[in-house]
Formats: sequence, structure tokens, C-alpha cells
Amino acid sequence: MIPVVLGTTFIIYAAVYALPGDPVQSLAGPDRAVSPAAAAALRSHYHLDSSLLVQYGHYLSGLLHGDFGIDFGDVPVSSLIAAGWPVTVRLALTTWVIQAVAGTGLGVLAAVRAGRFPDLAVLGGSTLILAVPYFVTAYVAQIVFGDRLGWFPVSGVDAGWPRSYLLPALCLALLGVPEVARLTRAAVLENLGAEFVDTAVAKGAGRIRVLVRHVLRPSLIPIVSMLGLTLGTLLSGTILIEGIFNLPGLGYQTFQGVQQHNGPVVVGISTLLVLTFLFINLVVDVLYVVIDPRIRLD
Amino acid sequence: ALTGCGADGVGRAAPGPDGGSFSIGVPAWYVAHLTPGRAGKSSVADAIWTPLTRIDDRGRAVGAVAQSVRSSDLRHWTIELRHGWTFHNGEPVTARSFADAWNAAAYGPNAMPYGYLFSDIQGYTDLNPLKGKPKRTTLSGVRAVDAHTLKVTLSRPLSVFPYTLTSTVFAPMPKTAFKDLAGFDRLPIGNGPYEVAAPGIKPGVQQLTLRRYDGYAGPEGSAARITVKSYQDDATAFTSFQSGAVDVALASGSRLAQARRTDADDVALSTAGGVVYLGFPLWDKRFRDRRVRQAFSLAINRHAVTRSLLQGLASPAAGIAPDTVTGGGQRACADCRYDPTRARRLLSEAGGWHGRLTLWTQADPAMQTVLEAVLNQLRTNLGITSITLEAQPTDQLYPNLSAHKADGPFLLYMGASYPALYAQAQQLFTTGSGTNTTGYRSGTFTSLLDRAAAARTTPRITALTRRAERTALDDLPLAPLYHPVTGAVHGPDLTGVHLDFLGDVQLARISVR
Amino acid sequence: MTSLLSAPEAASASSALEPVPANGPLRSLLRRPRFVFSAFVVVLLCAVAAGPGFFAGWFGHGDPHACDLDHSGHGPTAGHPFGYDIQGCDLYSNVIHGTRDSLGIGLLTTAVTLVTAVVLGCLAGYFGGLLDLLISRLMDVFFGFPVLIGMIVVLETFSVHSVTSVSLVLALFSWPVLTRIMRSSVLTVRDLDYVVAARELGAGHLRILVRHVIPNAIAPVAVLTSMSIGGVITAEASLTFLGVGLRAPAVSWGVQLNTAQQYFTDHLGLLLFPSLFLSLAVLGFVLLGDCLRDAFDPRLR
Amino acid sequence: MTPSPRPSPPSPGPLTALPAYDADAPALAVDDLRVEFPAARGRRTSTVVDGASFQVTAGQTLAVVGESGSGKSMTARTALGILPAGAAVRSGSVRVHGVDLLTLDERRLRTVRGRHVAMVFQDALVALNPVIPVGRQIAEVFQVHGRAGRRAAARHAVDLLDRVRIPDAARRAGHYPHQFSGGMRQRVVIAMALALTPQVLIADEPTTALDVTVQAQILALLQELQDEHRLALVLVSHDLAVVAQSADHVAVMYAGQVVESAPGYELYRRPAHPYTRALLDAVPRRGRRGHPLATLPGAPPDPARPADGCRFRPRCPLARAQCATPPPVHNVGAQHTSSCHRWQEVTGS
Amino acid sequence: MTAEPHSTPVLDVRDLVKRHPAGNRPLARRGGHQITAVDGVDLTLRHGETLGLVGESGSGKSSLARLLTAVDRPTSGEITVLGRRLDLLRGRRLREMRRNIQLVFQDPYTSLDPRMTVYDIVREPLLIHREVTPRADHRARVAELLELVGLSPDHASRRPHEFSGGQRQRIGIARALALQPGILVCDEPVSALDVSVQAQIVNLFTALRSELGISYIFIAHDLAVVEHVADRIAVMRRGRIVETGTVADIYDRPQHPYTQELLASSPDLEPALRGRAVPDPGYEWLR
Ligand SMILES: Nc1ncnc2c1ncn2[C@@H]1O[C@H](COP(=O)(O)OP(=O)(O)OP(=O)(O)O)[C@@H](O)[C@H]1O
Ligand SMILES: Nc1ncnc2c1ncn2[C@@H]1O[C@H](COP(=O)(O)OP(=O)(O)OP(=O)(O)O)[C@@H](O)[C@H]1O
Ligand SMILES: [Mg+2]
Ligand SMILES: [Mg+2]
Ligand code: NI
Repeated sequence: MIPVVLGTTFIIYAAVYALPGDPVQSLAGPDRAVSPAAAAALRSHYHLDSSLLVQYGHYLSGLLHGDFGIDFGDVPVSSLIAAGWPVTVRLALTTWVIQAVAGTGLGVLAAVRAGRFPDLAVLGGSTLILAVPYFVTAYVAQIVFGDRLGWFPVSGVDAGWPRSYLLPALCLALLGVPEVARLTRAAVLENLGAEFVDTAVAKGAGRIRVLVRHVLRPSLIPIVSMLGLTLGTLLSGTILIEGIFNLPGLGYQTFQGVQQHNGPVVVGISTLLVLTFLFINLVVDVLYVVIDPRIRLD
Repeated sequence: ALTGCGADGVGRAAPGPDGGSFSIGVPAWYVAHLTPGRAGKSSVADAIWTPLTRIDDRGRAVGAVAQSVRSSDLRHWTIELRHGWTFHNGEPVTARSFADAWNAAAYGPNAMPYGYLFSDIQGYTDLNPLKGKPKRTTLSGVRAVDAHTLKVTLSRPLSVFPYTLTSTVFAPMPKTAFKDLAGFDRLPIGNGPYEVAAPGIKPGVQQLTLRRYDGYAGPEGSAARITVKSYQDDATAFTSFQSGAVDVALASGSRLAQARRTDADDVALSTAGGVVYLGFPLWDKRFRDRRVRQAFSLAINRHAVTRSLLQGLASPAAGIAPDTVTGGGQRACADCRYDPTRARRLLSEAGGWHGRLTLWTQADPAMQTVLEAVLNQLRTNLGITSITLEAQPTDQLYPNLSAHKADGPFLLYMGASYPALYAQAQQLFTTGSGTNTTGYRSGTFTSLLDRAAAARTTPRITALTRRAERTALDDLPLAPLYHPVTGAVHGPDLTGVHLDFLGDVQLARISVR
Repeated sequence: MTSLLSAPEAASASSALEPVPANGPLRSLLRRPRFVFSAFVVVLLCAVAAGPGFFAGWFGHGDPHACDLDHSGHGPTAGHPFGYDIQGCDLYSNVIHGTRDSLGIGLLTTAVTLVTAVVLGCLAGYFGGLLDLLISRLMDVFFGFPVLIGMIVVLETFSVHSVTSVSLVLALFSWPVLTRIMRSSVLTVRDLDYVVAARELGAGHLRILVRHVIPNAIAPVAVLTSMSIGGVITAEASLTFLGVGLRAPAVSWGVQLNTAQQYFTDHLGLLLFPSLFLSLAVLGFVLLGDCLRDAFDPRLR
Repeated sequence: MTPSPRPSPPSPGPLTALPAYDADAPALAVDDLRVEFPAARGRRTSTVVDGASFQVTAGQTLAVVGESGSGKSMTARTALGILPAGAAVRSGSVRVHGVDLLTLDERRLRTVRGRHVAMVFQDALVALNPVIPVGRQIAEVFQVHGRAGRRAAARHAVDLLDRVRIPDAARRAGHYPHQFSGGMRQRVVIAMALALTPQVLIADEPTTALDVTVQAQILALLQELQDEHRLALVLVSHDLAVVAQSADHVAVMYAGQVVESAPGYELYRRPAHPYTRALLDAVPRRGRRGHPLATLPGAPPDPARPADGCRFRPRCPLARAQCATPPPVHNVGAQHTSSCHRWQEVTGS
Repeated sequence: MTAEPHSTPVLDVRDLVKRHPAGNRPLARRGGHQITAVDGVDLTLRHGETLGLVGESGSGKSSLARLLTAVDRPTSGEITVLGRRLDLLRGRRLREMRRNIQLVFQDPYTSLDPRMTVYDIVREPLLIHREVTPRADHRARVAELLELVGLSPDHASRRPHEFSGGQRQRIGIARALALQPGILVCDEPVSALDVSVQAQIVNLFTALRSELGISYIFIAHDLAVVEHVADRIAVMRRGRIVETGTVADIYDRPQHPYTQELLASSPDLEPALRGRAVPDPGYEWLR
């Protein structure tokens, strides 16, 4: 744990440090050049003038006192995270649930009807979804469902959960649904012919029961891994969607942090994400054993 | 349906006996900071702050809080303040308020990004030493003589000083501000037509409510309440406007064109007081020959770019400022035409083109699209086949340019910080100016501009600056391409939506029907 | 020693063994229309990528760089079946020429990712222990790492926006996903009886991995891989959107789609045609992956 | 059976409600069943069950013996309509009390399976879901037929495990299949099949992995069910001793066909098919240590290239030209039939 | 073969214990319940000898077999194979040792890789231990092995799921025989075979033993078969070996009550076959 966190924070700090470009310039606005004196003042204020190790050491010592640093507007990173995290989590979870339900559902459907219409429809749908970048889909969805049809708010979180989150979540889910669906399809196909499925049929179990308990359950390992991963990536990878739908989540903060080369912001957020990932992956690993008792993890 | 839901932030303009309320969508950076030295110029800052001077409708600097701004030598200025101005908390606006605010903004350790605008004032360098802690905390050139008199000493004569004072960066701050600058930044107490309603800006909250300040000494704002919503993405702001979530939104590019086509009445346009130009890296020996630069400039079909690519939302440029700017709009550039034959000839006279050509610009989709068009035209008209495009975020691009690392022409936008040709010329061409990206230096230009700075009447300043501009464009360190048009879209129940010379909506003038 | 095993009854045997059609599912594949279709699409796309000039010239205007702003955004006309893009260039030849970079990025990224994922996933899943710990935590770091910074740092440090660098960067941030999936399925397979049986025969780790574990564990990864080619091509568009991907005058579908995003309300064709080609590529690879999966599924043979 | 406190047969249920139901018809009658793996990828069609017929009445035991690979399991699975992927039923019928299962729709079939007709699969490990505790797998039978709630089902499952002599059944019910020994798994599968006291039980080699003491107990359990509930049992087995002990009737399969069918004692005394004889001869017998066991030379025919005429012909020492025509079914004795042209010679010798 | 049969021990087991973790819930497996599958077994197998292992279902026979072939690691105890401590061997040494001691798995199907053809399955040991058969002969050798266990070489291109239970079992046997191991541990190798094929396999084992001096541990439930193949018999119950002895000892003078029960429960075919002559394999009866 500790080494992972230390290593991560350092790597990310170093990466931010290594970002080409001048943070001070980005502070001053797009079409201005900053006078050297003002630049020097800004640098020393944000410790940008010291070497990487000194900066990092400074950050760490702050961390030890529970200080996560400040952004370039002198706002504490902890309050940025406190403000952005709930939004991001809501968006990610909403998306994730949509992905999980739609993905596995469609996947099972495609597998059961392999080679026939539902399978081909899922395939076709996936293909189309994959062929349009999701930011394009998002803009289109915003115009169509938000503006023309008015089903969802176009942007922002004023309408609260779930209304404000549904449309962005749907757009984001589009990315993962094909993957989950195809993965499910493959896994289900793998187990569909297993002998124990025949046993279940011989018991007189219904279709759904056979599918869910006897086919899907043993196929869950890759699906669960995937879903665990997507939950994590959703938490960290919503920058574009948050921007397009104007959600005040962590994505925007990260993006700004990166643009402004603000180590503490980026590191603070990333560390949170790494920890989340550690946790999710730990849970997933435990789930492996629950799902398939034959697996042993040492 | 006009339901009164301004308070919870959803939607529509609502008229009322008190002036009603409306909402506006703005880029996120408008409301990232609200302290004068941090905020930069934006319509929100304009609503909260009123500096000493303002630009009137004819582009002149006239007094706002200031009664008069006078100088005999253009270095020593005396500013008389009007009476009766108060901050939103009732504290009177005095000369001290200005002096303190300026000192705070210019003081290095406060790390105000716009502090550099004070660099013309005497003592600025003491507050911003290149190394170590500053020994002083106040600008030696600023002195509050009495409550309503401010004396300012500049480090050089500057006839356009009253213009520079129009920036909200030069706004005053009340005493409470200095106790907690960070807190003040989020919930400032200003002296403008609108006051910021609590809780101000907060991480995670994307809207800001402005309430009309009834004790305002200037022309009163017409709406009683304005909801400012911040957007991370302009396209989203526009779509939100279309869906009715906000009443006013800024727009540009194809969205603006679309809005103009469909609903011209509710679109406010303004030619920005700036120029998009193709700068040449004068440090690169391939661009030392003027004929090469001429060839490049002549090879670009400005009309095609503005008409087809930009859908008319720009005007071809032959100078560095449009006619909306005092002194702008003259055909200063002889080579800003489209003449591919001559271009080709000039290039071959200069020895032809050798090697790879890289065109630079900032990482901005609109600029990149234009640069691509430029690239295609250079390829077609000059026969240069090996061209690549390099787009960098500004924080990389500007340092690269000032370090002379860019090895090809660059497409950039330069906006005047106040609407005078002088400002443009000064920023673009003076030796040592941070925005002189081409590294241009010319004795003739410098002396002309210095004379302009020392001139006493506006026509004189303009004439001299125009000569300077022509001199510079004869040398062609950069080829002006076009003056972009920016715009705002608004709902049918709003009137008085105007854009100022920098393309900002003036909130105080918008009224709700 | 072998005397007995060539006992009388066995004598006739050696001749009786038919030549085993060793792992040769190709023939049966060729009989499936789906396979033929997908193989055709993939081969065609590869051909287009290899020699775009030939295909681009079909309608007489093959130069993607011959542009005239006066035609900006115009619809299809004779000789320009797809119309013009926003720069007034022939859209058809642009899309055709875009195949090379897009497909290149898709294939290269996918190949690098796949190899990394299989190798690391096997190491982590099969050997477990410290190795697993190391690889897993490394993945966690990569997952939490803001992809954006990573991409910007790496791409700007290379300071080239070439197919190779973009591919490598995309691969750098996509391997952990596949690796974890691979690891999970290796975990399920590694203690199955037939793997134990192979170990009992004295097989070394490499053989067990290559012959038993990988073939039985690869399915999920293969499925994702066949899709990721499409995903990568669109991811490249996102990179361009963020300003760190390929950029003009490089022509790729990603670059085109990114431009289209600004104009699609006015010029739908800008979005439509590159997407169409991209769909075709995705479909081709996904179907191909499907067929291969079926071909290697023992039960469906 | 404890878990289903019902009176003796015929048990009411979905099956009895069907119009074709006939309580007096044989509990299970398989007629002219033909199962194929259709040609695929350069492989010929292989007919793995080729016109098999047999029947069993309620309360009786039919043993099916035969060469490994002769289609016994395939026949058994077909009877429940559970074919492996790729297999197809070409002809024939499987009637349970007159109801043809092969023509029942999936929904009806479901109510019959597990409830009226149950099956013990041959390979116990692969027949059990590896990721579900065995107790729950057994309990599921009660649940799918709505015969018990979750808890009651779990209790019944433990009872059943106990009845098939799994020690410490209550704790073991929570274990997963891979934690059981071969024989235990087999007993789990049996328990599952017996759960609802079906009318017909098709047991595919149910006792192969059991030691003789447990085997005896299981056989006794089955016997008890037969006596009490008139269970019809189809017992696929290789163990001729077990068959001798428990079968009322024996069907001998060879290459997808039933070549001989006889009452148990009769088959052993008077086999009327050369294959049956060979089988009996191959039984290891006491006191013959050191002698090699009798084996049958040659190999069974490939189901993809069946010889015409008598299938056994290539391996049969009695084969004559006459054997190239398909042998008719000869009545050898009371309920004793044989498909051998020369059955008299076999019995006569 | 050189060595005097039945003299030198090839396999020696001392106080072998195997416990399986056996919690009900997968997460609580550590520290939870344990099942002692093998509980202090001592065993010796001599060169060329066949040791029959019979016993109650669940008594730990398979667990023992897996320990003897180093498929599982013992919880404690020593296993000496051909003079070397099997339980201490690791890596390369162990792999080489495996050539000498092979296991026929109890569950034939799960021990066959579903994606491999039978040809590849049976050939795999030859590829692993290249010294056994030159590569060029592999095809012939595989065909020969298949024929030996009564499978048609035509089936070589099929995959395991296309076989019947008995056929699968024979694939496993063919694979184990491929290396001509010195010791063959067979876990119910003939349970799914009909008597005629069973006879063929049993004869094969017997023949291999006399020709090659293979030593067997032969686990079975069919006491008649065990009697036929085994020299000595060990009876297992609840993880322990309760009785060992020669065939005659066990069958005629069983000491342990469990053994007696076992013999008593054994179904007897003799009454049914009474009066039938014991045939020669030559089918005299048909002539
Ligand atoms: N999927 C398949 N494809 C082709 N042939 C198959 C398939 N499954 C089984 N067979 C063949 O069908 C025949 C009958 O198999 P079945 O399992 O019914 O035999 P069995 O009588 O039960 O034998 P055993 O006693 O060995 O279990 C065998 O020859 C087998 O090879
Ligand atoms: N992986 C395991 N986890 C937990 N318990 C196990 C495991 N493998 C076997 N056991 C238990 O160990 C005991 C002995 O099992 P083993 O398979 O050795 O019996 P066996 O003598 O081979 O029985 P059978 O004749 O039924 O195959 C059984 O109680 C079984 O449940
Ligand atoms: Mg069978
Ligand atoms: Mg066992
Ligand atoms: Ni409203």
C-alpha cells in the first residue's frame, strides 16, 4: 500500500513536472506573455522554481500534516476533491450500472441466439457505436435528446440525480456496453455446452434459471474483471464527458490541473483514484474466489 | 413558459417590476477568480468592478470612478475621483482603495496573474525582484494624496495610460479584502453595478448569482438579478442556450454562423479588436528575406478563408486592428492581398523554398482549421509539399516562440488590451514586448511609437501609430490575416445585448422584457 | 524396451493413422460466409492502406491535398462521390488515404497491447505470488494515472505525433485492461485438471502456458482485442480532440472525425463517411475474431 | 423417500395431466431411436444410436449393457431430450407412460424433467456445476418444481446427502464439487436425481466410482424406491455382477443397436448373441489369476462407416455371407430377442 | 528386465498426510475446517509389482494417488521414488522424475485439454520427454498407443468431448502409457469400461508388467478385477491403510472387519454364470 501510494504520487508528480510548457504562462491567459518578474513571483509562490525532489518533498511534508496542497487559485485540493468526487462517483456508478445491466443482458441474449437476429443486431449495434467517437455521440445526444426532444437537461447537475446524470451516463456507457456484451457473449458461449448445464436442464430448470445460475455464473470471471475495471476507469476517465455535459466532477479538475501543471491537484486526484483502483481490484480478486471456489489466490 | 425559476437556476428570463432576471452562460474561466488582479477582463468582472476609466461607445477612454485623469508630461498622472462611489458593503471608494488594490495586485508574493499590467508604474520592479523577497510592499509610483486624489508616476511617458486604466485589473478593493485575499477572491465586495450574492464561487458549484447594487453611482444595471452559469465547453453553453437553460451565451465559429442564419435578430455580433496573423520566425534564416515573407502573405487567399471557412464571421485584414478600434482599419499592409503568381515569383526570386516547413499554432480547433487552410494554400500556391502542422497549448507555444524554438510561421491571435491601435502596435512590434512573437526590431518603428506615446492629442497619437504600423507591416514580420467576429446569442425577451470591443457582453445593459 | 508395445495387435496400427489435419480449421472457415465476408473486408482495407493512391483515384480526383476552399463543405458531385470536406478537399480520397494511418494505429496498438497483456497476464495469473503482486500493483498505478497527463507527457516528450508514437502511447495505457482480463482467465484455468495433468507429464511452465493455459484462457482477451482495433482508431480521434493526437496534414479517420465534430450539424457527410469506413473495419475485425473464436471452440467444430 | 411425503404412484403432476398419459403403458418405451452427428467439416455423418428400442415398466429395472462407445449414454440423454451440441434425433420416440417426450414442447418437457423422469449423468464431476455448493444444486430440484421453499429445500438436500451415505452431510452440503471424492460426487448426482422420487430414473453408470459397500447401499436404496414408488429404472452399467443382481431385464447394445434383450437370469444362462457371449466371457472370475482375460479381437465399427448387415460381423467368428444382410429380431424365448442370424448356434453351443 | 521382480522397492511412502482446507465459504478457507484425506499412510511398492488399492469411497485413494505422483504436495510425510525424495524435488529434477511415474486420473474428461485433439494429447508426453521416441516416429507411436487401448486411430483428430465415457478413459490411459513409466498409478482406470474392453486393458497392463517391469498402483472398486491384476492389496478407510496383504491373504483371510464387509458386499456373478465353462480367449466355443 504505502509503497504503491508513494511510488504513484512520485511518478505522477514527476510526470506533471515533466509536462512540457510553462505553468505560469497558462495562468496568465491565452494571448499574453508574462513579464519575467511576475513569472518569478508566481513560481516562487507555488514552489515551481525548485527542483522536482524539493517540490515533491514539500508536497509530502504537507501531506503528512493532512495538507493536500492548493490549486493555482489557492483553493485547497481537498475541497476541490470534496466538491468533485460526489459528481464523478454518481456519474461513474450510473454509467456502470447501465453498462453492467445492458452489457451482460445483451451479451447473454447474443450468446443464446448466436448467429441469429439478436446476435447480429448486438453485433451491428456495437459496430456502429465503436465507429463513432464517443464525444461525437455525446454532442449528438445532447442536441437530440437534450435540446430537440427535451428529455434530459442538456448540461449541468441542477436537475440532480438521476435526471442530470442519465444522458452523460448513457453516452459514456455506450463505450463499455459493446465490450461487456461481447465478453459476456463469449463467456456464455464457452459454458453453454458444458455438461453441468445439461444436468440443470435435466432437473427441469427453466431457461432463465439455467442461463443465469448455471451458464452466466461460471462465466462471470472475465465479466466481473471487466466490470471492475470499467468502474475504475469510469471514475478516472470521464474528462471529455464531464466537459461536454458541464458536470463539475473531478475530470475537469484533473484537466485543469494538467493544463496548469499543478502537481498537487493532479497528484491528489490521481492518488485517490489509485487507491480506489487498489480497492476495487482487491474486491474483484476476492470475488474471483467467491465466483469460482476452485481459484486460489496466494 | 415563463415560470419564476431564476432562483433555483433553471432557465428563463423572468421580467419583473424591479427589472427582472436572466441567466448567461459563460466560459468557466470567467468565474474562476473574482479579484481584480486575478480575474482578467470579462463581462462578469465588468459587472462587479468599475475601474477608474471606461471605454465609451465611440471607443474613447472616459472617466468612470475617475473625474479626471491628467498629466503634463505623460509620466506623472493625477487622478481625481468622483464622490459618492461606494463598495457593495457601503464603504466609500477612495484613492486609498485604489492604491491598496494596486499594491496588492502588483506585489509579487501575492501571485496575482495580472500583476504584470502594473509594470509601467514606477516601483513595480521593487515589488517583483527577479530573485528573493521584495523589499517593499507598495508601489513607489502610487500615492493617495487625499481621499479623492491619486497620484501615479510611470516609469516612462505613456499617453494611453487612461486607456490602460479601463481594465478591471485596476479596480479598487475595500479594506476587508486584504484580511483574507483568498476568501475575498471567492466572494468579493466590489464597486460595480452588480454585487456577488453569497456564497460566491465555490468548488463544484457552477453558478454565481449577481444582484443589482442599488447604491451604484454609475449608470444602474437594468436587470435585478443575473445568474451566471459557467461552462467547461462553449459548445455545451450554446446547446444549453438552445434548450433554454440560459438566456445568453457566447458563440463563435459554425455555431454562431448557424445561429445567424436561423435567428439573426437574437444574435449580437462584434468584430473583435484584434487580429489573427501569421507571424514569421525572423530568427530563422529562411525567413530573413522579405520576399519570402511577402510570398507567404500573397499566397494566402484571405477572402476565401473568411468567406468559406469562417462563413463570413471574420473580415480580411490588411492591418493589425479593425476599424472598431481607435486608429484601426487602415490598409497598412501592401502585401495582404491574394496574388499567387506574384507570390510564386517572389519566392523563386528569393531562391525558392528548401526543406520542411512547419506551421505552428495554438491547440485550438478553430485556429487549427484555419491553419490547415493556410497550409493547403501554401502547398497549392507556392508548391511547398513538405508541410506539417504543429499545435501546442499556449503555455508551450509562447515559451517556445520567445525562446526562438519555433522553426516556421505561426498563426496567432492578438487582441488589444484596450481599443486603440497603439495597444496593438505596441504589443506586437515593440522590442522587448512579451507579445512581440516574431522578434521584430526596428529603429524607425520604435521612434515613431515612442513619439506616439508622448503625443498629446488623440488624432496625433493615431496618426503616429498608423505610421508606425505601416512601417512595421512594410517589413512584414507578420502577415495579418483577418479580424475575427465574435458573437452572443440571446433569447427574444432580452434587449440591449451588446458586445464590447473584446467581445464581452455588457451585462449591466441587458434588460428583460 | 519397446518390444511389447509393438505387439502383434499393434503391428497394423502405425499405417492406419490418417494424417491428422493438424489444427487446420482454415478449410472449414473458408466455407463460412461470415468468414469470407470479414476476411474480404480486412484484406480490402489492408490493400487500401497499402496503396491508397490506387483506390483514391477511382473517381478521378485522387489527391487528398488538392483542396479549394470555395468548395468547403459542398455535397457530392460528379467525381466527388462523398463531396468535399471543410477545407474543400475531396472527402472520398481523404477517407481512402486515411485508411493507412488509422489501420496502422489500430493494428500496431492492438498488437503491442495483446502481446503485453498475454505475457504479463500469464505471468501474474499463472505464477502468482510476488510476481502477481508486482504486476497487479503496477496495473493499479497505471489505472489511476491520469491518462491525459501520460499521453501528453509521452507524446510531447517524443514531440512527434506519428503513427508509431501515438500507437505506443495508446498501447501504454491500454495494456492494463487486457492484462487484468487475461490474468483473471488464467487464474480460472491454471488449476484445472488438464493443466495439472500436463504438469504431471513433466511439462515445463512454458509448454503448459503455451499449449494449455493460453489457448483455454485467451477467449475473453481475443474478443476484446478484435473490438479494440475499432476502439483504438476512435481513441485516436479523442487524442486529436484533446490536441495530442495525429494532426493535419496527416489524414486519418480520427483526424477527420474530430474535425467533423465541429461541423456535423451542417455537414453530416463529414461524420458519416469516415464513420462508415470505420464501422466496416470494426465489423470486419470483430467478425473475423468471432470466426476464429468459433473455429477454435472445440464444441462447435 | 423422506423429502416427498407422497402416497404411492402414479404420482400426480404435470405428466399425468397430459392427454396422452396412460398409466398402464410402459413407464419408459424407447422405440427405433436414431441419433446422428450430421456431417461436418469433412467428417461423415455418424449414426451413434441406430434404431435402438427397449422398454421398462413401472417398478422394474432395465439394465443396458454394451460395448464402450456403443451409444448407451447417447440413448439415455436422448430420452430426456438433452443432446450434446451437434447431435440430432433422426427418428424414433421416447414415451413415458404413453407421452412422447420428443414431441413435447420445451415448457412441458421442463415440468417432466427432474420431476417424472430423472437422470444420473455418467461423468459426475462435469455433471456438477463447479461454482455452486452441492447442497444448493440438490435443493434446486425442489425449487424449480416449486416443491419446497429455500430453507426446506436446503434441509431436504441434506437429508438426501445423508441417504446416499455422505458422511457429515450437513457440513458437506456447503462444499463445492471439487472438494468431493469421485464416488461422493456420483452419489451427489444420484441424490439429485432421486430428489423428487421420479417415476422413471435413467442412471448412466451410477455406481462405477463407488466401493462395493456403498454400491450395495445405493442399490438397496434404489430397490426400496422401486418397491415403494414403483420407480422404473434404466440402469446403464458395465458391472455385469450388479446387473445380474438387480436387473429384471437386460438390453445389450452394440454399435448403436440393441442386439439382444432378455430377462436378467435368461441372458446369463442362455446368451443368444455372439457379442453377449463374448462379454460374459470377458468377466474376470475368481480363481483365474494369471490367465489372461478373454477379449474380443478387433475394434467396434466406426459409427461413421457402419458395415451393412450385422454390425458385429467383422469381429464375429460365426460370420457368414448371410450376415451381410441386416439381421431381423428373432424371438429366442419368452421376452428374449436377439438380432443374430445364427442365434441358434450361439445358444446351442 | 534386469532386476529381480518384487525385490527392490521403487516407491516408498512414510507417514504421508494430506489435509485439504475445507471451509464452506470460499473466503474463510484459511484457518477454517480441514479434511484429512490421507492420514499417515505407509506404503511400499516393489519393482514389477502391482499393488491393488481398494477402499471406501472418499477414503483418500485418489488423494494418495495424487500425492504419489506429485500432483499434489503432501502436508507431511516422505515419498521416495526410485531412491529419491519426490516430495523434495522441484523444478527440472521433478520434471525429469515424472517420466518415471505416471498417473491415470480418476476423472478422465476433466484431465483432457478440451482444445486439443486426441493425437496432440497422446503425443504431448513424447514432446515433453523427447528422448523417449524420436520425433519421426511420433505418429506411428500415437497410433499404436490408441490401438493398444482399443481406440481407432481414426479418432486421433477428434477432441475429447466427442468421445464416450469409456473412450475418454482410454485416452487417459494411452497418454500415461506413452512414456513407458516405471511406475504407473491408475485411479480407477477401467471403471467406465465394459468388461470386454476392460479385459483388454487389464491384459495390456499385465503384459506390460511382465515385459517392461512396470510397477502399478491400481485403484479399483471391482474386487474381481483387483484380484486379477494385483499381487498385493491395500485396503483404505478414512485416510488410513487398514490392511495390506497378498491377494490370497486378503480374499481368503481378511483380518480387518472393513475388509470382511467389503468382500461380503461384493456382488457375485458366479451364481448367474454357474455351470458355464470358463472360456479361453480363443473362442473355442464358437468353432
Ligand atoms: N460430439 C460427438 N461427436 C461425434 N461423435 C460422438 C460425439 N459424442 C459421442 N460420440 C460418439 O458416439 C458414440 C456413442 O457414445 P456414448 O457416449 O453413447 O457411448 P457409451 O455407450 O455411453 O459408451 P461408454 O460406456 O464408454 O460411456 C461413441 O462412439 C462416441 O465416439
Ligand atoms: N480439493 C479438496 N478439497 C477438500 N476436500 C477434498 C479435496 N479433494 C478431496 N477431498 C476430500 O478428501 C477425501 C478423500 O477424497 P479422495 O478423492 O481421495 O477419495 P477416494 O478414496 O478417491 O474416493 P472415491 O473412491 O470416491 O474416488 C474426501 O472426503 C474428499 O471430500
Ligand atoms: Mg457412456
Ligand atoms: Mg477417487
Ligand atoms: Ni422556467
